[in-house]
Amino acid sequence: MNVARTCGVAGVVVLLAVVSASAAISGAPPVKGQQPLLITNAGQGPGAKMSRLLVQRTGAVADFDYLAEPQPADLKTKPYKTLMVVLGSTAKGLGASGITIDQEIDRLNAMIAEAKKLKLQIVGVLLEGKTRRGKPGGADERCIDAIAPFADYLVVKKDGNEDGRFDAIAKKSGAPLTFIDDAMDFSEVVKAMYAK
Amino acid sequence: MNDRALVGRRVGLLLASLALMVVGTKDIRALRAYRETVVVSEAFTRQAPLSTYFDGIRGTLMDVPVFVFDSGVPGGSVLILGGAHAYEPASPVMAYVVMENITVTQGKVFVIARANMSASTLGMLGNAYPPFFRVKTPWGEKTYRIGDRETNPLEQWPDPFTFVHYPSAQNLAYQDSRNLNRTFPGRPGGNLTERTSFAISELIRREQIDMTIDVHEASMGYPVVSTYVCHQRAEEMCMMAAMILSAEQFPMKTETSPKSLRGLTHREIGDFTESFAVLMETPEPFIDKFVGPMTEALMLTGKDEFMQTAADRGLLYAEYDMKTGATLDYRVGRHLGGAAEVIKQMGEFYPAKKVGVSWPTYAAVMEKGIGAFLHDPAKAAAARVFRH
Amino acid sequence: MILLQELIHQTYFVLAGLIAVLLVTRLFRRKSRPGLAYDIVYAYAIIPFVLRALHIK
Amino acid sequence: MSTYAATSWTLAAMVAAFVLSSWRFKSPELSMVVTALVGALVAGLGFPAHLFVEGTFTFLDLAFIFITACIFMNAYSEVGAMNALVRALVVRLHRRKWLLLMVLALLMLIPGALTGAGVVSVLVVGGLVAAVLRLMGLAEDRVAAFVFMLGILSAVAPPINVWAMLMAAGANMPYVGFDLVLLVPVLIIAAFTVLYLGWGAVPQSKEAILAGLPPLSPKMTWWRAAVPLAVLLALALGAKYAAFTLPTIGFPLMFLICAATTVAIDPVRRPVKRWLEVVNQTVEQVFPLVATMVSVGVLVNILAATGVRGLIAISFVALPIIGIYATSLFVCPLAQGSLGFGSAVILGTPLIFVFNAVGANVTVVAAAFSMLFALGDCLPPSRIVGRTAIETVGYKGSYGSFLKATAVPWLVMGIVALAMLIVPGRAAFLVRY
Repeated sequence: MNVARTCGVAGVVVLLAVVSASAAISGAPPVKGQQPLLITNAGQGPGAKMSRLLVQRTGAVADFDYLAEPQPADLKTKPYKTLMVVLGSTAKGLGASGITIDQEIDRLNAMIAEAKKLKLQIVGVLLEGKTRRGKPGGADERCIDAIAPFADYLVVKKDGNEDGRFDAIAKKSGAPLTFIDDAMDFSEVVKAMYAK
Repeated sequence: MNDRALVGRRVGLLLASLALMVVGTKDIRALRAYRETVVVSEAFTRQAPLSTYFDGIRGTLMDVPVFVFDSGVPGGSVLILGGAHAYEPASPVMAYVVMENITVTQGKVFVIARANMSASTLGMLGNAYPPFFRVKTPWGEKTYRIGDRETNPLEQWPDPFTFVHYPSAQNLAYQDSRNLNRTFPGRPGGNLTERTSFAISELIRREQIDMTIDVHEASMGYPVVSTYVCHQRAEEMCMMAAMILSAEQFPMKTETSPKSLRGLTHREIGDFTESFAVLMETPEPFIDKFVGPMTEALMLTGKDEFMQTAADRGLLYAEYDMKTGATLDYRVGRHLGGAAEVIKQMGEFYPAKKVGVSWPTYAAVMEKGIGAFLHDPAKAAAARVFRH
Repeated sequence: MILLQELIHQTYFVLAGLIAVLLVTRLFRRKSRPGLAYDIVYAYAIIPFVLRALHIK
Repeated sequence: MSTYAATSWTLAAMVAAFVLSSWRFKSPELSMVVTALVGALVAGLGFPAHLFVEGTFTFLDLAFIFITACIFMNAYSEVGAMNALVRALVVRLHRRKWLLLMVLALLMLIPGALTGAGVVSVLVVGGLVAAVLRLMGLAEDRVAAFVFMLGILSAVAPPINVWAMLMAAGANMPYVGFDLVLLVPVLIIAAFTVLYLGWGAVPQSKEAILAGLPPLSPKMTWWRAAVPLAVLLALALGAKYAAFTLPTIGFPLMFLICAATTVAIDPVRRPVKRWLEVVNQTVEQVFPLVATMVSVGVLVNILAATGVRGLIAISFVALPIIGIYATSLFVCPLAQGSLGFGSAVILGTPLIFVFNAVGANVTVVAAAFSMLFALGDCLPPSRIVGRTAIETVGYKGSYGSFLKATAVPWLVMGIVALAMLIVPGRAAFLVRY
């Protein structure tokens, strides 16, 4: 199965190359990323796993992990240098089948406090754009509040910034802000971040 | 009024009521009796009743045909499950367009177009749905049924007062006992809907189906519209497919099936079979409760003023413009494109499970309309025409 | 179990028919609400019971 | 003409038709159907025979439940079991007025809690409760108000709350986690209702009360009286907790089994003819309810077909959240009055998504809306629980005087529901999965 999987991955890399030929990145140039990299999410949406998939397929990052719900202690299990937090709550599963957003925000606050203490580079990513934007007070917006103002670098799918929210956050925090047209373009950002 | 006149009046009213029953059930009887026709493509190899896989539904309306399109070349297998919810018409129509146009070069494709046949013979209670809709084709009109979400009480009645899902014992609404997408993985000794789910699960197990694609439509006020919902084993394929579709064809989201919402195909087929379980939702204004008059035109075009208000107030989870609406072509096109991409991704991730398959693309359907891809049963070879 | 369930299923159709019969007899022989308005209401209220009993809807 | 203009015009015509026909026919059922037909005509649908016939099926299962529940209870009264229970309650708890009232309130909550229909509570135990309340010195209007309030509270109470269930089904969320968040407010409001309506009531002497009751039928012992109720409880609990080993019986058949049990425990062995009379009387008694279910189904179907349903829904759902807070105490009950349980599907489900979008705990929100909808069960056109309460209790005063007696507990329930809606986070601790 591993051989098969490798072949599959190779195929997708070719496809990615074709798609990325028309990639569109704008705003601030990508900042330098560090390793080991920990990829996680805010809100349990699918974005972090999508990012993991893209990071994996670029082949640019040798040492990275993915954790769905890291607690502060998890940030110390390895000498991580960069924490990539993909923003966005899950839309599937309301009530008993969904997440409790209050608990999730508490976890995120604790995680960010620990990351700051450990002086990790925090990269906030809104990979799915306006799909994971919502009304004030909604789960998506609260996740953004919990992470984005503390990020050292922000990558946002352009249609997620139609109201200028990320411009305002970046202006206040001074974090560079890079825009991508499509989620697929994130591969190019990762390649640039981790170019040797 | 004397007694005789009184009796006469009451008899008269009773007769009027009977007359109303006769006139008022014309469409109801027609909906129950009407059978759709499908002209299968040359890739068709065989069909078998669903009861082949579980005898417990034999002789019932749920014993629907399973159509097989087998290339004969080793590869993966896919099941397209249409019509689990019969009030979501783009779902069976997508399955029909597939059946009429499919070519298979590797692996095999199974299609069930009307997974809940019973539901498709029932008008949606309290929702005033028209019983039929017609699709224009170059050779005339093709008529399809619009059914209900749930199994017809003529086949399954009464409901329990709360539906207890098997085997999780999770409580769901009482009418979900007739909802095919709440009764998976099914129960061999259960109600008819549960037995149908079990039969489909058995088909998936026995035929070793690699990927099951359950085709649905969603109201636009539902956050999971325009989305793949995938079992966690299939999530990476869905994510990749969603990103590629969003970049190249149409906006598509992806969500992973929540582990504590039970009975749905994307959870239970993934848990109880080896198959990758994928469910697709497309935007269907007809299903929302805040739309205007319930007409066939609304179902076909999706153009609605109230829906525009909802869009303007930020209540919708998909792009909406009343001028373009959400046409049946668009919705069926999305499903055709969505299914093709996720199948392709399965082949990329697992080359041994590759299925070489093609059918009309999203772009082709948007350009020509689905009518261009539906064939005239009168001119087709009899062996390729099925009533359904 | 399936047989028992089918038996219950059919019992309900019989029940629908019995209720329809009861309503029709009340249309003609009731003691309360004798007016025209309720004659009309009785006449149409039987519709779903009759059609269900006949397996039409 | 725009859809807004056309549907507004249809709505206006339907309101006018309802007012006129209510005045002319004095039958809310017929008025609903006339309203539906006028709506169809104004909207250009002509005479919609298909929509009419199909609409009669919308709430058919509820009509079945009402008929069979009533058959059971009338049989139960016929054998003297009800009388035996009333006597037992009076003898044991006569001196403890508040305890007795609380026991009656709990008794009222059970049938509706199990079936999800407040009418069932009113029909099944409303008569018994009313008899005891009267003996405890409550005025007639208060007796009716008590039976009504506990009736709607029973429908809200867990385990079965049909509104919450329908909202959950529409929003694809499991019907899980609702038990406490429904039970606690229901008990608080029930306790308030008991205190408010029972205040100042002076019971007659025990002897006077017992003398006023029908004589106890010979051989009717408490255990005989308990058997049919025990069977009902066993069947209901079995359906929920042994769902995989028992076939689905459904409520109508359950009530008929209980009715048959009642006939079996009858110490007097009444002839079949007498039982037929009981059934016929029951059908006449329950007919307005059955007809209401049939008629409201027709109305709901036409509201959907003409787009008036959409107009009502979009006008409410598209309000800013603050507007929803401000109007829901009126809109939700009125929607329930005209749409029945359809209110939960038409307004409830979209509202779940609206509140979810602003991060509210949707389980609390659904619970709150279910309470707001329940309040509408005394409002026209259907006013289903209100009418049943009045008829079961035998209240002779005007409907308006009944509403007046109900007003305070009704408002308290509305305020509790609104509070849950406005600060759902405060009640979130009651949501246990």
